[in-house]
Amino acid sequence: MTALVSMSGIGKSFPGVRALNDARFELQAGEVHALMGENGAGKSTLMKILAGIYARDEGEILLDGRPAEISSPRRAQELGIGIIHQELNLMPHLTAAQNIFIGREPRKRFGVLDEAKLNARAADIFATMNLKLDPRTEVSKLTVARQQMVEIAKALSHRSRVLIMDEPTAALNDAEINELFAIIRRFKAEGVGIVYISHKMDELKRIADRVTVMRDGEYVGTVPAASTPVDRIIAMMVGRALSDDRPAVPDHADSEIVLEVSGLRRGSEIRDVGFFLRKGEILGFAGLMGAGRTEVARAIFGADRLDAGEIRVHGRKVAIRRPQDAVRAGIGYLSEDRKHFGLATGMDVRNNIVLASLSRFTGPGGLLKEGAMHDAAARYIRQLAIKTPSDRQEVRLLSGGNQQKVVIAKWLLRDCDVLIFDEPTRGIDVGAKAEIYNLLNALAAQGRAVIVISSELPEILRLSHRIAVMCEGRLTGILPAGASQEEIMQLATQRGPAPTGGGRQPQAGGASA
Amino acid sequence: MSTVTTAGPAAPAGRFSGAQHRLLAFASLIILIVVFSLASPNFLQTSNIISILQATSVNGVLAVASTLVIITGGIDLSVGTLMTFCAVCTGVVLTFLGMPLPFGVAAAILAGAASGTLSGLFVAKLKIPPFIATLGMMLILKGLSLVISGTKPIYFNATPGFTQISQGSLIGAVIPALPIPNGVLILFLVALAASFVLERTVLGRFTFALGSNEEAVRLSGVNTDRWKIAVYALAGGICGIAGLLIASRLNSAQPALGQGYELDAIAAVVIGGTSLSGGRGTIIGTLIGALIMSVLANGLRILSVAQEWQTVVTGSIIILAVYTDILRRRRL
Amino acid sequence: MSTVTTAGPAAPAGRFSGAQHRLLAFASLIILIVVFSLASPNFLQTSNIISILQATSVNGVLAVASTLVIITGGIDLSVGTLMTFCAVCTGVVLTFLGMPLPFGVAAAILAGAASGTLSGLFVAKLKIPPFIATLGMMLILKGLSLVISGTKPIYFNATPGFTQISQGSLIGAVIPALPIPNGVLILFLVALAASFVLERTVLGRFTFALGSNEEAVRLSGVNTDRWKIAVYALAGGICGIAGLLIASRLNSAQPALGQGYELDAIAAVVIGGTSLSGGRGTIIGTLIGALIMSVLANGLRILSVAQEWQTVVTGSIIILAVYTDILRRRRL
Amino acid sequence: AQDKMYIPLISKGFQHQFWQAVKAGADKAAADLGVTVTFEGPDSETQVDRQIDMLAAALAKKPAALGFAALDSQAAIPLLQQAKDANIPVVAFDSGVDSDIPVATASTNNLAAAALAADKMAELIGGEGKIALVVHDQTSRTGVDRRDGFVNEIKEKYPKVEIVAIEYGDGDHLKSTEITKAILQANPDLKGIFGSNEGSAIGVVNGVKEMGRQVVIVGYDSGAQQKQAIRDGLMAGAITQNPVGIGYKTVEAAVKAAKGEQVEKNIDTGFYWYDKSNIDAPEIAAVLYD
Ligand SMILES: Nc1ncnc2c1ncn2[C@@H]1O[C@H](COP(=O)(O)OP(=O)(O)OP(=O)(O)O)[C@@H](O)[C@H]1O
Ligand SMILES: Nc1ncnc2c1ncn2[C@@H]1O[C@H](COP(=O)(O)OP(=O)(O)OP(=O)(O)O)[C@@H](O)[C@H]1O
Ligand SMILES: [Mg+2]
Ligand SMILES: [Mg+2]
Repeated sequence: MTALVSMSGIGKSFPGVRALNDARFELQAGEVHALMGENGAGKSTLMKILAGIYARDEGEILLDGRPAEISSPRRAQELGIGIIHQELNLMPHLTAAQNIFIGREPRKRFGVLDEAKLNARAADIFATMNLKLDPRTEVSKLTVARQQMVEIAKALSHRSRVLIMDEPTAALNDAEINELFAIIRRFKAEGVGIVYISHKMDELKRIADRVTVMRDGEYVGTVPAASTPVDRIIAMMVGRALSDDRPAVPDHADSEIVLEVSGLRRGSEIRDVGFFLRKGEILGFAGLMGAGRTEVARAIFGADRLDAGEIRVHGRKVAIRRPQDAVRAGIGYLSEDRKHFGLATGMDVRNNIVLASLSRFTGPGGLLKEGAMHDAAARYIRQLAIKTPSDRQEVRLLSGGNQQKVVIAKWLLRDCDVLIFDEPTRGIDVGAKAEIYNLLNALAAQGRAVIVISSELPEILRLSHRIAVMCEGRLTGILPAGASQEEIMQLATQRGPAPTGGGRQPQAGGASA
Repeated sequence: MSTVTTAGPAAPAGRFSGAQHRLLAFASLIILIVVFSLASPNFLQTSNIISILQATSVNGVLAVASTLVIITGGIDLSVGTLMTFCAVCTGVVLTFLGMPLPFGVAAAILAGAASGTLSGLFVAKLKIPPFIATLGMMLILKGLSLVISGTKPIYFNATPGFTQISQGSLIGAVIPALPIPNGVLILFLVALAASFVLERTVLGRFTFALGSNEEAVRLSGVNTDRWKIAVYALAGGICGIAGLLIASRLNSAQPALGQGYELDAIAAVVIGGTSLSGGRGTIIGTLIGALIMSVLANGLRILSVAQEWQTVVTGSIIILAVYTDILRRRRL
Repeated sequence: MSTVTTAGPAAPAGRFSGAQHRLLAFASLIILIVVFSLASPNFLQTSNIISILQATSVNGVLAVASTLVIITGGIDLSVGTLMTFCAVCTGVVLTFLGMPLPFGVAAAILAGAASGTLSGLFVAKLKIPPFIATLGMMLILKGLSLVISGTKPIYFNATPGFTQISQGSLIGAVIPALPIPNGVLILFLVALAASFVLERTVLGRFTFALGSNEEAVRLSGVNTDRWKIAVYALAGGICGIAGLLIASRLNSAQPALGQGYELDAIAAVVIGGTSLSGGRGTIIGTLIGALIMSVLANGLRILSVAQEWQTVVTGSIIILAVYTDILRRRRL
Repeated sequence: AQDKMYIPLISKGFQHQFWQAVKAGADKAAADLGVTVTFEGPDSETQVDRQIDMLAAALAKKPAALGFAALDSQAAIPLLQQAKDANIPVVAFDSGVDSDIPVATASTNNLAAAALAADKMAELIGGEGKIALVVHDQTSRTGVDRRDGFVNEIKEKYPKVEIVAIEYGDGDHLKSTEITKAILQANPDLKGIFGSNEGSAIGVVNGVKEMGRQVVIVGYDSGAQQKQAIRDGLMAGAITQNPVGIGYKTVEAAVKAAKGEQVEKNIDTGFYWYDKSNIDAPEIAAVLYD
């Protein structure tokens, strides 16, 4: 049978970057075709070309065997190609429903909107997704995760024949991922062709039929998902085998307590959270989306004001009102939302890496030591294998994963005693993930205290020396390393008295799904 | 189910907050009125209230036009001189060509819409920053008004009833006790129409969407350029109405007038709680903002505050009004 | 690793593009000059070139100040009236209090920095949109200038040599063939200093960073407020220098002057390739932008273009210049 | 076309009808005397430096002579000196230039003219009562002279007349209207208002009309609307200078001076009070413009 989509010989260059070179991809109707590759391999670019967002430099695209010119997103829609973007693309001031149907609003006469119908339709879509979300909620009031769900709903609403999902689960928890997969299977049954991009290996086996692997913008190969061992796929991606050995958990019983927080309170998102962290220790924070882990992190870091709570660093009580207080106290925070809270995307890699440490590169008269800055940047570009033409490349032009690495570099350079990583491997490929794991272990070994917030349990289990679990803003327990997934999930869903008040209740509730 | 139920309040919250800082804007307006009333017995009198309303009409209409553009995340510096340009066009049609009134009205609105479309094209197609595109248009229109009018005012004596457009009072004809000038009536009708478009129509939806995240709208397969141009055109048309109002009020098209009016309009918009970064705003807020501006001007004059101090106070109040608005919203 | 090999050229690309649209801005400047030279023999003459430079000095300095603020993603509408306010302060110190020249100079710069700090506080601490904060300051300063000066110009006859600040010519003293007025010299020194600060110092780096993503900078543990205020204060100080220049040029502090100058300054900045959305800009570009503005004004007068048409042409050229700049950048 | 004598006029303003009338006079003279004249002035009478730039550009054109109405004489001295050194005769017009450089001055005395307006106002309100001024500019020479000429005359001669308000409307018709209405609102017993130029005067007329009040309005300059208001009796009368004459005489003198002929140093183009009674008298009609 002729393929639904077949792309061949695709080439695409950006200033200073050959993003795609003779890339190839084929999609059958009714299959889920995973597209794998390291950060910067060219996955998103290839799919953006298919979705009419970028124009290809060379190569041809066939739809149902016929050559197709996909000149614009609109054209792509007309051809039945829908895409869920890796980076969220929503209108924060509009409601969920308004976002989903933007440009396709149900209308009465004279361009008058039918808001009731609009919300009803959105509600229907949410229902099919088993998503408990009021269509009238303003998107800016949603968590990253729920915004991701709105993006998905938007793509579904198009009823496309080709549905591209670029790392749709990066921000989702297991419950939500299960819902998504259920939907994908339904579409598959209806004969929709689905392109699935993800860095989560375990998802391959669960959902994909075939896997196409790319490396450095080139086609590596296509293999059946079921019969191909994961290591083989990884090897295809990174060009080598990865050892995945979990280092033994060191004993910190008698090492100094670096960070101690107690009685942390903030509205309904943080309810009396307290814990301590020892020198050289990695404390994992597990919990469902919206559990309040980011809130705790942001609060400790001084990004949001606290209602109550005490923070001690090296036993000394510190008053943290603003991030700079935290940084001065030796605490660094790596936000889960790099685009808005992590990077000055308009500036180059060098300046983003040194952003938190500029004082160190400032000489007399406020003069900057560009040379030293370059060396520092170059060092981390090497160490983290950040894929960029140079340290002068604008960060917004890097691939999602490489952007994340830049943020990590920034905090490594800042050299804090306490480092809080919020979803450090979100959108990071396996190879890089392994590097980052080793990195975190190394940091701990150097005697730094590390907090890792992650929605991926395997990650928590692999890294943590102790595991703190949160639910609805409360710290429901702290488990030793080697705790089982069941124990964690049990704590993660351990509800307390029903939360009271708070603008963010919808999300908190939604997390119960 | 908990979500949907708890969401009930959450969803309105959006509108609610809007309502609240509209209330607040009201608050600062009321405070001003109270202060002035206590300070001078002459302030709170029907005649003066009507003067204030009438003084609001032109700036109010311009502010409504600016609101639309600002919600898209743009700005329009040309509203003032465009108003004048439209007035001059009406003058040409009515006085030079001696056509009947309706043609003059059409001329003003069409001229406005045309010029707005041009600004829109510059912004949407040529990707020129709105600030610059409309700054250029401001100068171009200013010059053209002088050229077309021969740098002389155009009088409407040949068109009896032209002054009625802003100075007559339909309401007064019905309710003699309430001699609200038509200019004020027109302002409210324009505001009503504009907020209907904003809240209930596709154009309005896109106005907000563009200001919120234009790229996202584009990636949704929407022809953003067309809609943006439409918004600028609509705003231009509304400036045309402002042109009619001022021409009718002065019974002449004064070609040299207009520059500087744009700042009053923008001030009114922002005092009214519309965000200069786009995506958020209301017409009612803008109306209140415009009222605050003219109550302030009128009150200070009635208290015969020295002019130089009037300027100082006005500047301070603008900052203060916007700040209280911000405070209020932060509370939420 | 193909990417890394292609990296070589890409790296400069960043700076390169900058250089290129600086070149381009040059291009449109050169085109203007050529056109005017061909059109009139009187244009390309030392005396006229000097008066063009002289005419650029004030707007140029104001534009440099605006550039700093605009790169942070803000805007400063108060530069014009702040300039006047500073001139008046100098007048008070030199003429009313009869102090020696240096005090007058200090007064202008300090007054500027102080007012800039205030604007900065409004923007950074009270989170008032720069457009409104500086609009308010524009009015406040306008009023205060009139109050302080007693609505009369303050003359500097009591301070011999005051006119030398802008009208004397140190260069001419050395190279008689090149009687460049000090005002122009000062403009270039200010520009040099400003671009040094922007490109080489930590303040400059944060100026760009704030314009690029303020929240990210804050979450990097940087005291964003302090840096932002610093930028506004610096810009204010530079406006103080502009105040000195214009006062010296007119040998008087004209209290009513200033409003409207902010638009010329902003136009120069944007023509010079600085982005109104912040994060990108150069001083050299701004200088060229300012030159384009004054070459245009002077040239049109030399050609005795009717004044109303001068306005039209100026508006069109502003749009055109910015557009070509955009085109050029898109090419890259 | 360089053989034709070129004479630029640098004025205080451009858009206001008064300056347009001066321009008209200048153009007429240009036609009569076969010379080329250009007329320029800043948007507002506050923009002293813009006027200086215009003067500089004018000099660059190597004119045969130059007409100049200084916004601020002090500021212009260096350039006027340049003109002198280049043997370009300068003819000052309107309120003139306080310097000995101009070979002639075609001016009218704003102070005296405004004083006449004051006399008329006092007379019309019966020598006592509250009056107010709506002035077009707070700092410019014309604005200040017309205000002070009026105010001083009242202070000196009419102790029973009280000036309750002096507001400034930039000569903007609409702004002046609102100002007038506020003044009337604040002073129920106001007897008269003086509008210091066309825009101000028309604003006063509009304001009074809209408030439906009876007050004595004294205007300044002419223009169709002001003339109409006087004919309709809305405005008691107005002062007019002879802007057309100023323009004409300035060019005339400039041409003479350029030819090296003798010119009289002070050409007073005079000012007149006109009202319903004499508005159509030839000598008045001649100096009025539409
Ligand atoms: N707009 C752009 N301009 C310049 N370079 C770009 C642009 N978009 C992508 N690139 C570069 O093209 C390469 C491929 O990027 P792409 O986003 O397709 O990678 P990816 O496979 O999606 O990686 P990730 O898994 O991290 O999302 C990267 O080197 C990236 O830096
Ligand atoms: N960056 C943020 N700014 C403001 N509020 C946030 C932010 N991130 C999350 N929230 C809010 O805090 C509440 C807790 O969500 P949070 O993201 O902290 O949960 P989490 O446990 O960190 O889950 P995850 O980090 O996986 O999203 C949610 O209701 C969400 O609306
Ligand atoms: Mg990607
Ligand atoms: Mg989080």
